[in-house]
Amino acid sequence: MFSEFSPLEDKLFQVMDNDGNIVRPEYMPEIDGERLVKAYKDMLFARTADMMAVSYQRQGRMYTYPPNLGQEAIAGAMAVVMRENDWLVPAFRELGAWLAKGATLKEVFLYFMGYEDGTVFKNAKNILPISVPIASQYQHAAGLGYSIKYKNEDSVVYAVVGDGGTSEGDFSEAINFAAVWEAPVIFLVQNNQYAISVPFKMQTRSINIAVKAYAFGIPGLKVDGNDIFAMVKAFQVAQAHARSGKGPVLIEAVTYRRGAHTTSDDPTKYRTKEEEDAMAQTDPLDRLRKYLISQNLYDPSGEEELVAQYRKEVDRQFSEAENYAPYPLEDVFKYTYVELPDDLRQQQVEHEKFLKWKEALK
Amino acid sequence: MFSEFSPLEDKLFQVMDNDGNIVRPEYMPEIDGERLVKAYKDMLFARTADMMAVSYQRQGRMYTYPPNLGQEAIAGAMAVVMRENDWLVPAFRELGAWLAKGATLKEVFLYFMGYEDGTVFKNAKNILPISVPIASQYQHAAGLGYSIKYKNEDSVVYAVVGDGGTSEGDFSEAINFAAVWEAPVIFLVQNNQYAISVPFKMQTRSINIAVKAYAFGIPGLKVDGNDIFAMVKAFQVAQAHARSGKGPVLIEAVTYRRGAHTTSDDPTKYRTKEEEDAMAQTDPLDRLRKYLISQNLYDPSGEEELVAQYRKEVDRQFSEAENYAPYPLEDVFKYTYVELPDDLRQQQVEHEKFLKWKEALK
Amino acid sequence: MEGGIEMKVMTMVSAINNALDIKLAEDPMVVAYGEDVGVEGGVFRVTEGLQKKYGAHRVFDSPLAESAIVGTAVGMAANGMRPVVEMQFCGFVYPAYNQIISHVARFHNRSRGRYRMPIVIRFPYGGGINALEHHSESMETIYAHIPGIKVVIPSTPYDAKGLLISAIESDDPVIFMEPKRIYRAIKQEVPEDKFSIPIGKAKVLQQGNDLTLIAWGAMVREAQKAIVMAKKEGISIELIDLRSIYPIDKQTIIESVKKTGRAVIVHEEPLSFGTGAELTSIINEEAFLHLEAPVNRVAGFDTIVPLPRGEHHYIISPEKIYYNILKTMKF
Amino acid sequence: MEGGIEMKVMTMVSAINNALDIKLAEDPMVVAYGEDVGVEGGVFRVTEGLQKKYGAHRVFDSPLAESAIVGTAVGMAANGMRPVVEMQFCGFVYPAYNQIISHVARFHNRSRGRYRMPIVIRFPYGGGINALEHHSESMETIYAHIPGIKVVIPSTPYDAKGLLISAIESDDPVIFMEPKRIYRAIKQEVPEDKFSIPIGKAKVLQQGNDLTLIAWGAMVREAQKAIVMAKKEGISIELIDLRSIYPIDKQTIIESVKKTGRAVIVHEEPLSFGTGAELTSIINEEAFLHLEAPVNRVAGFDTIVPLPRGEHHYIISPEKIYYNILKTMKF
Ligand SMILES: Cc1ncc(C[n+]2csc(CCOP(=O)(O)OP(=O)(O)O)c2C)c(N)n1
Ligand SMILES: Cc1ncc(C[n+]2csc(CCOP(=O)(O)OP(=O)(O)O)c2C)c(N)n1
Ligand SMILES: [Mg+2]
Ligand SMILES: [Mg+2]
Repeated sequence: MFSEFSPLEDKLFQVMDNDGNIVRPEYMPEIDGERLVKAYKDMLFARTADMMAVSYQRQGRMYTYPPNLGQEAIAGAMAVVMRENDWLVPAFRELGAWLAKGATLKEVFLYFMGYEDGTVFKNAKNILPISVPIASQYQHAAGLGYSIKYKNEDSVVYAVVGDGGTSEGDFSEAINFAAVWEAPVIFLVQNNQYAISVPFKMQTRSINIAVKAYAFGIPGLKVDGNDIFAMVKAFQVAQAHARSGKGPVLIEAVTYRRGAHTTSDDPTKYRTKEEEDAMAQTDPLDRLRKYLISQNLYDPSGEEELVAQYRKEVDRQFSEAENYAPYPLEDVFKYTYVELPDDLRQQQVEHEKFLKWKEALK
Repeated sequence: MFSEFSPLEDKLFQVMDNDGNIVRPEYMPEIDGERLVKAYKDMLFARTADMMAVSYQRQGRMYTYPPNLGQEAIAGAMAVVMRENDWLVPAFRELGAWLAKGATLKEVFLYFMGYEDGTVFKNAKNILPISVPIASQYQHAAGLGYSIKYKNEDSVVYAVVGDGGTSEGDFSEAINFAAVWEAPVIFLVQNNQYAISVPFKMQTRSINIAVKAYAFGIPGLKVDGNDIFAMVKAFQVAQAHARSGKGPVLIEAVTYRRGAHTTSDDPTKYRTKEEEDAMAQTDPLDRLRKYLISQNLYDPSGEEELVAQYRKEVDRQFSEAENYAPYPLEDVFKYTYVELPDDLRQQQVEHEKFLKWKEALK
Repeated sequence: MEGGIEMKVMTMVSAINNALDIKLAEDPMVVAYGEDVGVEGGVFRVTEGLQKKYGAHRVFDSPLAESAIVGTAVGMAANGMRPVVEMQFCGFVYPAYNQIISHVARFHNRSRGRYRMPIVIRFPYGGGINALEHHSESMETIYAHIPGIKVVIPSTPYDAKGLLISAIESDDPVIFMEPKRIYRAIKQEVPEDKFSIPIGKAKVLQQGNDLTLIAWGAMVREAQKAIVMAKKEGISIELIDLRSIYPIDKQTIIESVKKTGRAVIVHEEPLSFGTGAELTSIINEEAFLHLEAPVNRVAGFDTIVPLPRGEHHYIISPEKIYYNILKTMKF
Repeated sequence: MEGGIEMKVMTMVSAINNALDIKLAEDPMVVAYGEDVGVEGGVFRVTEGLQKKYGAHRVFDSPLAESAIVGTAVGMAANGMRPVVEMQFCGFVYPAYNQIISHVARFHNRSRGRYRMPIVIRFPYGGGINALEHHSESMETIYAHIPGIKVVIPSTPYDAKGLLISAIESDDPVIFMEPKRIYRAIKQEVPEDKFSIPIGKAKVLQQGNDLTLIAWGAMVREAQKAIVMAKKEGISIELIDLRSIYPIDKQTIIESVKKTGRAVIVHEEPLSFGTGAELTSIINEEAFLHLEAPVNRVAGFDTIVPLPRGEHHYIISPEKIYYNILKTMKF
């Protein structure tokens, strides 16, 4: 497969077209109908939550939030292939993947409401916290990969970065280390065509991102990131490759960031409505829905009801997050070190003295 | 040429074999006989100086020095193609290239005797100082490339790094920037098979270094770095490419570091005598000498005399360096800023007071 | 109009934009670039409109790599240009730290004056805007401690313009830290024409006799609020806006402390090994016999800046400054 | 043998090697890697023989990239390992600065304790060995100022072993700076068995009444020489080896200065914004009323460390320390 869809010729690995037709049946992954409907519903839930997050933010009830609209199939596919003991090394725009790993929406909301508690993902196994410094997390993925081999574990690491992130030195260093170590890491690039306002073609002159794999002697695959079947298949092949000790794989998931970079961003400054409209035609949910309908797996007439139900659930978790305990002073100090230095303890004590004084002032 | 010698197939661009025979005459660069003899003599001079530097160091008359033995054809070729207004962005193992640019041996010795003065290369046009932090200088080359386009100059930048340096993030970032900017930079990698003790195959899993060009959408070429003709031709093609506005080129010069990493290093710890002996067969001076003799361009019987003469010249310049003025206190302070802060001036004054007191103590 | 000088109401954002505009117009060797600096005009709109005015060869977007942004500036400077680069946030300068310390700060020395590095590295810093992780920190010390660079922080639109013009004209590299919390919070009349403020000079914002209060950036405004509280108690405070973290204007500080005998320093960055420590040492060394109380550092905790919900614990309030003023007065 | 303890003469290099050996033997989660760490045993031979003994999966060479060396350690630590990584020289840590400040120091906090970062980042630092550019600097402040990490510097083989064992066992990340100038210069009897020295505790090397002298790393030996000079003049000096730059052992310092009333601090790193400034502040804050003279910082100039021929100007001599002791005594 890696050679058939060579990134050198800029081939795109696609299984399903924009109308939900299976164009490469020989690559259609085996996913049973129920699982597939679940995948669709997960994506729908993630989208519902994501869009509501944007409006919560607009209402001033959350801080800056990075919308996922249009990129949901990537996480949808991850949810299908990732095993419990596989590691997820996120960037910051993978709502669906976090949820798939076992994070709760409440946690995600907490994070974007400004609580570190929200990125602990307490009940999710083998997930790192959200990482903001672009591409730096790729290094952690390479190290995790080493540790998996070292400890003789069976996990695979899924590491996520954006197209912009491929320009950072950490991107290249990390893949190089993982390749030399033959570490089981799937380096995933969500190529959503923009790094904030900077379009992909200004980010690099390489014909695509998958071709960068040649720099590290590993396979690279350019995949239609809005085609859940292609993504599942690509992950499956990559996972088998990684688990068999052959080392990492680079997967470029071609997608489109339909929304703003974050809720603080205004994309009309740097792209046209025409482009946005055209790209909306490749929407991953629409495509999967069309497929499911064509296979009689899903009745779209229930979707409105479903979304209403999801909205309730999202709202419920949002409320829980909104009613979360206040952030105690103690938490500022408690986690900087495992072993709190005296000095720091004293800073807390001094601050508490000040607070008492301030209280007394009133 | 770039496609004929595709690094994807790990093709090596070679014009002359180890015995000095021209095996690809169609790629033989046009260099007139006199120039060629000069090139040989320059390489011989550089080698003489280099080997003497190692022994000066052993005598305790110089500090740590990185020998060039076995890598001289790369600089020899640069000397042929670099124009006065081309920029040289060195690492730290390019004695011949510095000399070609107009640096004096005396300066080089001064540098390795511990004087900053030795890396100013006063009379050399468009050369940056020696750069020690591996690969960081590639970024400067990309910036110079931008400035050349910006100022509408006709220069090309020659940037040098080692095989180890290709693992640093700066390597990738710099080429990516230069590629996006279509800047006239020749990114040269001296692949001498080792980064101190670490062999090339442990540095990266990519089949060679030239193939890394694909990550940036630029041409890459793997060249026999001990074949001056191949190097000259490769530089000529790259230079034409860069000057025509097509952007940077990546050239991997395959060579072998016949000596130690530096005078503090002991290569017997990590490689065999057999390997060293085998690689000695590819020696760039031997190959060029054989060619010159075969063409009746050079009489080897004069070589001993020539070397003796060179040794004298090296010794003369070394003496000059050894008798260089002491390093005044003032020089420690003078250059940290263009505009010396008061604070720093005061530190100097205070120190002078102390020195007076100390003098009086005696 | 004031004495023939055209004035315009500016925020710090527009004042910085204006300074860039003036220098881009005046000096063809000046370019400005960084992530989203061109088309978008920067995530804080500091470079808004400049690409349209000067072209994409002079004001432009770079790929996403801070080490390259700074490292390429070194190459440009070596060929006579004066790059002004933007790091998008304080927390994203670190990938460029090697280029800053190993080259920006050293090229002039290494080349014994042959190559100058008239580079300005601008970035928003500091807390108080409810931002994500890595967007709220203040770390002036890790730059000020590097020999070979200057570090400047304005506290008003006026100073931002005048100091940035000096920074761009400086033949030494300058780290220009912009207190993002007051990017748009302060509006001020600023001359439209070019003017400059020398780097290395603090400014006495208010004379006083009882205590010297030293602050910079967004903390100046907080210090001013504390002074109002102190005034009610009859405490007369001399307020110094440091403006230049390195070189430090020792003279202004020492003169003031010699007069008042007491000093309180306010900064957002963590307490330990912070700028307050250097100021305390300077005062200790040069005004020792005049000190009536220990120099008091009011600073960020030695913790990671909390995410927004916890940030109020971390942020220094006027009350906390006032509390420390009282503490120092009562010593 | 001393009271049943097997002793062996060690240099700092062999003591560090021995500490690594003990921890590699004891804890399968410990690995050691970095540039030339494996086959070569490190450019200073600190890890010599360890790859042979423990295998190339536990002690190994990495490709040449500092950010990756530290960044991969973060990933390993997240999966329960305890990586000890080597940066080849003090001047080559900077490419890893982003990983250190953004992740090594923050992962525990960011994950509210879920992930610990028991990482040790070791590297040789300091001047005096006639090295190339970037091989001679001391920059403890830029690490000590980062909330979330500890910074340790030994001054003897004994301390190097005991402190490194503590560092590897610490659940918090530790920057372990090795004064390369005395890597082999001091030979000392060191117990062969495992022992540890707590991080965060300074050591009073010598009691005295007139003045407190604080030093660390290679400067301790220079300080001792200065003390001999001072003794001839009848000055009784208390010498403190700081050992831990962060956390700082305030108590030991304050008690000493309260007794002596005078303090001189010696460090190789640049004066301004250096560790001396923090120590001065601590003394100023906690022993103000006991101070009979300003705290005196004897430190590197605020310049780039000169290449070898100029390094003697920069390096702090015992005479310079003595001169400053006299100056402080006479104040
Ligand atoms: C090291 C670093 N530099 C800059 C930023 C600011 N920043 C946040 S997101 C972003 C763009 C990222 O683009 P991309 O990698 O394509 O991911 P996307 O946002 O499209 O998912 C930038 C520049 C950052 N977070 N980290
Ligand atoms: C950033 C950085 N890390 C480490 C070093 C120490 N060091 C000096 S040379 C060297 C190996 C360089 O190998 P390579 O790039 O192949 O160049 P070569 O020495 O073979 O010419 C290393 C690790 C350095 N100078 N800079
Ligand atoms: Mg993107
Ligand atoms: Mg090499």
